[in-house]
Amino acid sequence: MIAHALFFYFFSVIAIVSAIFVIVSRNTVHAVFFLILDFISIACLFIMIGAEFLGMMMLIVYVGAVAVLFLFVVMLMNVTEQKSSWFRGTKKSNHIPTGLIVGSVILLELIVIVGGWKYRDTFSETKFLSFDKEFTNTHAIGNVMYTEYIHLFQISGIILLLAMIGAIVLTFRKREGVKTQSYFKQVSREREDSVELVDVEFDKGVKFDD
Amino acid sequence: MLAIKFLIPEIFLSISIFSLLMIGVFIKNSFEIIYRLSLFVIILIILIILSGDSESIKIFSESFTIDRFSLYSKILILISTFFVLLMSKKYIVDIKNNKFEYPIIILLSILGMFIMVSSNDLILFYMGLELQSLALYILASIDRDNIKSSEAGVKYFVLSALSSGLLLYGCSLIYGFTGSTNFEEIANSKDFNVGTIFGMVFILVGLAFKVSAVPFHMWTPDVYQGSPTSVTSFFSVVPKAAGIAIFIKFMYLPFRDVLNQWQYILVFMSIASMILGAVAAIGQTNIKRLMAYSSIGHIGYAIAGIAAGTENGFKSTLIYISIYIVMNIGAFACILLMKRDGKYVEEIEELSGVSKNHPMMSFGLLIILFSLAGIPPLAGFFAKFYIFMAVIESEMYTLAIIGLVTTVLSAFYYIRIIKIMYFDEPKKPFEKFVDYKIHGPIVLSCVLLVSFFIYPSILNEIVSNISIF
Amino acid sequence: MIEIGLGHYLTLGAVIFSLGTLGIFLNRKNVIVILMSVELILLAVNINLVSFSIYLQDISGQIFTMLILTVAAAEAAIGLAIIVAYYRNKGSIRVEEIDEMKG
Amino acid sequence: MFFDFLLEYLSIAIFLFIALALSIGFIAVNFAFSPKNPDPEKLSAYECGFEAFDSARSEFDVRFYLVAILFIIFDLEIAFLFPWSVSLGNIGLLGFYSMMIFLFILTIGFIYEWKKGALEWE
Repeated sequence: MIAHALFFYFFSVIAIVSAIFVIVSRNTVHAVFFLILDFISIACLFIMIGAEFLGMMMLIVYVGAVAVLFLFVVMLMNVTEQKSSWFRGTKKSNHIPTGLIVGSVILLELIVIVGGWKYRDTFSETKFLSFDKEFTNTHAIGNVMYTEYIHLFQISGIILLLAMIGAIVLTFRKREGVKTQSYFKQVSREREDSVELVDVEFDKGVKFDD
Repeated sequence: MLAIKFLIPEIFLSISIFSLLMIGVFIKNSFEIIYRLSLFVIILIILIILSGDSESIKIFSESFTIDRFSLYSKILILISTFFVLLMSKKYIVDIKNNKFEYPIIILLSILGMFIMVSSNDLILFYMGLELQSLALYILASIDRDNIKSSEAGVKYFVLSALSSGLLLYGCSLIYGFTGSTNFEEIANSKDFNVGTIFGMVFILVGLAFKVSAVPFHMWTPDVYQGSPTSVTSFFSVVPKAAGIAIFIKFMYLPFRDVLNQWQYILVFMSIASMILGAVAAIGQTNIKRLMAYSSIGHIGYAIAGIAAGTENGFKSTLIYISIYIVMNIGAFACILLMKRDGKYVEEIEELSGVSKNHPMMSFGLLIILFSLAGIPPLAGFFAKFYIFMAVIESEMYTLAIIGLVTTVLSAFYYIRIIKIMYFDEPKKPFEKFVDYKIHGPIVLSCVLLVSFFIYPSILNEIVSNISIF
Repeated sequence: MIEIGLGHYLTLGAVIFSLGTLGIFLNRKNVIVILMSVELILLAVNINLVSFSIYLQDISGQIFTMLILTVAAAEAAIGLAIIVAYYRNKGSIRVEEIDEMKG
Repeated sequence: MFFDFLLEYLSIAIFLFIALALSIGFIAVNFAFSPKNPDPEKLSAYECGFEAFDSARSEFDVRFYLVAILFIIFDLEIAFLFPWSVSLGNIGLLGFYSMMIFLFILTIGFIYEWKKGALEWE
């Protein structure tokens, strides 16, 4: 019981504080870092309360992909509002970079969650939680996702397709006049269509490229 | 596996989207062929739906309904998409936006609307809504080299994503407090506590955003003005039809027992939309912006019908939205004719004296504007008439009176346009061209609007067979 | 305080939800932060759904969460694409400069 | 139980511990014993003798972004494959084909992206 309370407060306080920092931090890169921290905290909570698969998926999808996408776009537009990223200011007190703070908190969270795994079973003493030990969370999702909820699953595929189309329609530009090496063309060249034997008449020469 | 039989329209639509995408990407300069094929696909789906039987059935553990209500909404969506796509071709080509993805994205958005209007479950509803909205975000900013279009995209995206978030939060509360995502089961869970009411309010806010009802309308004028006109005409009809349909479904299915809770919210939204639509449109100079305020006002009337809370109420809303679609398609077809010196113009001033040079077009626009203003005996009058009947039936006299007053007020700015068209100094004529793809919808819309009073019972008959329960 | 139940998780969700909403309205800086606030709102929704799903012993809440994750990723992709397109035209993504249209 | 968990990963844990200790140790030793005489000239950027013209973080190409989007989508695909592979035994033929349709839809998108040339690095 106490273990559950401790874990809950630990992760949720970090989540709330980092959510505050997401909306107030002046530097967009820092905001993305805090967003990552927020997602990791909530993912840890999910893992502890028995939704392991979703917690992991949150790490994969949000931290692994969406946050990276955010960082890419921030870089693309150069909207960060400070000159040098790592060492700000000249005074020694300002030397602690945000990335380091976020990184250490994430490390701390991971230590807590790995170390605290053995207390997880005591969580189910609370009325709120009860895990089925034989039947993992991933199984439970897999058993219904592809049969009972097949329509939702396919629609999500179509949504992803739409996202691809949209991203290309809105941002992709074909560059004209760029000279590139095409391996395929290079390899499939035949002797017949590239070499020509010409009988050169005396004193006339050969004319190229007409 | 029996389910597939009932899903033929959706499956056919998805398969044709995939094939069109492949055809489009493998053939060079494929806009023309994809455009024609997608019109063809739309007609085919209309035929498929009409030839199928219209029994009510629920599939996928009761999460997907096929009934007269959803079929009617689908037909409405398809027909309006067909005409919008038909008339916007010249415009798309003229502004050099003839990417083959354009019709495909429109098809994807109507797939989302199909799912949305058929949904009987919060999860399915959300997926349909998102499929629709994601496609609409792309459409709003499809003219990506135009700063206005991309700005419209940003505004629409930010506000719409916020509203999806609010709606979703409401869905999560409803799911938690009733223990189910199914509409029927939500309706049957008798203990509607504070959590559920909160969830309902959040869902209402999200829905109001999507149909642009006051006080969640702020995106509408900017998005209408900024998007390419072809997209604006799509925005002003098709998502409105789908949005109103799902609005009705939410109010009459999961929340039918808490009528007293949502009725006043809806009355407020309706009154505010009608007033804003009438007042804010007066000072507008851009015709697309004016149409945005006009659509806000019309949505106010449509919501008034839902707010009545009776069977006649939602039926009058269905009639209203059908007639609204006819009027708006005609109006936007006229706007698509406003081309001078190779450029499309959008200011109302440009219409001055247009009756001298283009008597037919201005006569058509005259009929459509009169109908939008609700002047008898045009169809727009009947649409408002049914709404007021339903409202008075449920003894909401204040709403009816305010509706009448705003009708008179809003007639002012429609008539102002007519005055500009007929009595102001003529300007240089617009480019003259005859394109049945644009003139056809105008003529059709005018004929429907004028002749509606002869047989109003045809539409009434169709609508009266619809029931949600 | 010690006995952690559904209410605690819902409160956490509500706090993050309101922070996300606040972020959208307070933000005057750039549009990307608004997008991040939307992600915060979706995160709050996920917290709600997962805790309800565990409380009710009903898997459909978790399925919903998984689909929301998918949709959120697609939404982020499209939203950022729109922002990139806007940035190319305007050269800035400051919120107060999004004012090409007025009336 | 916790000890079992640790024993299983003992070798990796030791390896990780040594790696961490060594890397932190080297940095710490460096930090402790290196001479520190800060000077504004020493801290300023050296760029062919000029002051730095620009921020080091320059804008980069939009194609990175397109690749990232593709990455997200296939990331999600893999996330959906996990529960599918875990419970493939229970969900029968319908579950199998359901995933095939899903993969088919994403493959359509992939072909589209490929033919559009969005993956080419010119």
